[in-house]
Amino acid sequence: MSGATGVWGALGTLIRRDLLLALRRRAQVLNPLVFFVIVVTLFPLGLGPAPNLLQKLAPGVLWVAALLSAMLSLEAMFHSDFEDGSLEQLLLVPQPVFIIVLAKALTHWLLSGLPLLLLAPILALWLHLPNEAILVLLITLALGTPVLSLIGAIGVALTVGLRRGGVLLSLLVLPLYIPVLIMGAGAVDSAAAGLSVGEHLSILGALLAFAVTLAPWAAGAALRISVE
Amino acid sequence: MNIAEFFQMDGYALYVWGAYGVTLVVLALNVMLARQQQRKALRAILRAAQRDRSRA
Amino acid sequence: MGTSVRQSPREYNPLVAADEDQPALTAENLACERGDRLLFSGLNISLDAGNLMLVEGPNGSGKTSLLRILCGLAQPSAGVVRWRGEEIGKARERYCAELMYLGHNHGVKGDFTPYENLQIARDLAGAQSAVTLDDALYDVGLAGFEDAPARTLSAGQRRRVALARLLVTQARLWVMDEPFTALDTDGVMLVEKMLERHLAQGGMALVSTHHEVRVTEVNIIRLELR
Amino acid sequence: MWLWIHKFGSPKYFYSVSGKLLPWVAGATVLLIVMGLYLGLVTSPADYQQRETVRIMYIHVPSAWNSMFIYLLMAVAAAIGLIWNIKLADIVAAVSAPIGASFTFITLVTGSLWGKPMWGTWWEWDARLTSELILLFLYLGYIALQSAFEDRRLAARASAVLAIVGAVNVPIIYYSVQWWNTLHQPQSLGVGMSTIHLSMLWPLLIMALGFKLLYVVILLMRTRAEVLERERNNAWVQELAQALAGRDFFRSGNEYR
Repeated sequence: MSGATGVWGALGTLIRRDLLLALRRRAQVLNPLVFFVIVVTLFPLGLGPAPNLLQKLAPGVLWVAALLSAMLSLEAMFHSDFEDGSLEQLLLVPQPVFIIVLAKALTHWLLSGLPLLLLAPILALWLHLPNEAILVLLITLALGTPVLSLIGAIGVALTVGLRRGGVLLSLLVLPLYIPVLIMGAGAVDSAAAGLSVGEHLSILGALLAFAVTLAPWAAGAALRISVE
Repeated sequence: MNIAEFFQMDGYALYVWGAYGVTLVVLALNVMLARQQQRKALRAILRAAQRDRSRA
Repeated sequence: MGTSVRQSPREYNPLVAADEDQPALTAENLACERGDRLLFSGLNISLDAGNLMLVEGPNGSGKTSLLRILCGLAQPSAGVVRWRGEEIGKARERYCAELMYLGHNHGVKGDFTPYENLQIARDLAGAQSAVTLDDALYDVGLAGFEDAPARTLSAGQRRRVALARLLVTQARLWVMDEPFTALDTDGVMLVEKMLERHLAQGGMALVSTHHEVRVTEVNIIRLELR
Repeated sequence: MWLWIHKFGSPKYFYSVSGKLLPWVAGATVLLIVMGLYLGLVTSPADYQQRETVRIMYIHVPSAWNSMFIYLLMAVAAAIGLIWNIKLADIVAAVSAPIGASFTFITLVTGSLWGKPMWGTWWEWDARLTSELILLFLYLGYIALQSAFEDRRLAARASAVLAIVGAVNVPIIYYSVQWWNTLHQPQSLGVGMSTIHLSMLWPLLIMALGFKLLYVVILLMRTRAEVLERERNNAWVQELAQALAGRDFFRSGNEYR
């Protein structure tokens, strides 16, 4: 029999594999989400509970917290596979390398981006964000968090072979996150101020399309280098 | 424009000469480090060469 | 630890016959540098169906690097590797479909059971063999351990799960980096028997090892790395 | 063209050519910068609004251009090294990063010094300064990744991927910061000039060319040193050393050959 699974079959297998693995270690999935909630609750404690102050800062706070918690869970994307040698096996699967990266990034998004999406409205209410802004927040997170996973995959693939790659990972990845942060927080900010958000969202969409094309190639090349 | 006025820079001496000073320091540092690395590399291969010559 | 090597070997369907006009795996003046040290250079390799190449040499002589270069996991600093005449860089998917690599670390997920590990390996592999997962696990002596999380198994048993991967897939080329590590005498015999059967069916293997590989009527090519 | 890259790509050929070239480029650099400084500091007029502080422009703007130029050149060299496996390109990319980072740092410091009299604060989240700050992070990330690998070849290839990804993202970062700046500060008090008279343009262009040549000088020196280090057990380096040792290098003290 020739190749047992086509490209999409392999993608499905890889995603199922990683989801199953993650559910076997539920704590690793929950930690970044708890981190997201804690970081957001720090701000009212730090800045005082005044509603209009919190509302003004809410878009930036929510987006920076989302960005940091997405980055927190990046490390796990390739680390365990690198440790036990299964990353080598994955790189010898007869499928294009970017399929592995897409599967890993999608799984990372399902386990960190999506839960952020579900948690964000509650935290937005804590920060007195007006309702129409909460809706825009969800849209921007839906468009933005996959970009965080994809670009993060490049950073992780570059640093997976290094001993203390964690700090280096944030130095490599955060500057590349800045456009997403600006567009995301900017959209929620102008939604709260009642302005139009069409422009922001279209740019976010463009960033997502850009990340989907650039990241798999770059992370794939980086993986083959890190495994050497 | 006499020399004193020149260095005065119309009261903005701190900013103008500060900027030029920092630029000079950083660029001079780059050039010196480059020269030092070049000399170190040359000295290393020379020492190796002299060791071979003495042994040959 | 009940390890029973089955007497009547399970009949494995023969490997797909390949056109035998030129050697399948060839490498021309391969060179490899690690850091500033030149491990080897000007190395030519040619491996054909039915042959076993043993890569021997002291520690640090570049055995592992050579195997990883031949698999495409690492880049040589010079030279080129070809599979069926095509550079492996260009024909990557076709080459990976016919290759199975067993490296130092076994690539077995500790959170999965041997059964699950094998299932994923088979789903992702190029060609699947007719052997069922349970039979493969039985053949490598893991009967009774199919559903225990792999992290609870011993290093030798995890090595056997990796060996079972070779049985459930139809790879023509086996590349094994010191396959006998962590294996008891039964395990060593198991690997030798698997190699014999694989080579008899027109497969080929590239093995780096320090032990003597006792395989009968097999054409062995020895490659000595200083 | 391909033969040229391959020939020039060989470290031995590069070392001898750059040896001859270096004194001339260095001379031209010094000439240009001295001329630029003279024109900028002495003959060109002060600005009616910013008065003397406008003279900072003659180093701030060339540095800013250099910081961007070097990053893109670094990404191109890294890509050449990654795709065609040319060791010299890897060295050029690795060595350019600290130089680029220095120019970015200079841009930031001179920018804040230039802005202080106008803005009254040392740092203003002005679009151009903020982009330069992010560019500095990209440089630091590249240098950190480069030094994190033990094997030089892997370091070169991994940081090449980062340089390419970074270079592709630089325009995106630049426009999103520009966009962010206009969003929050409708009237942006940017550093710099709306109109530049001719008398100010000349020193600016001369200084810009001088800074670019200065980059080339430092690049050639650092690359030559790196080539000597990496090729030290090659025949041509040993011959060079023998030749130099023969002429008692230590007394003559010349190190450009």
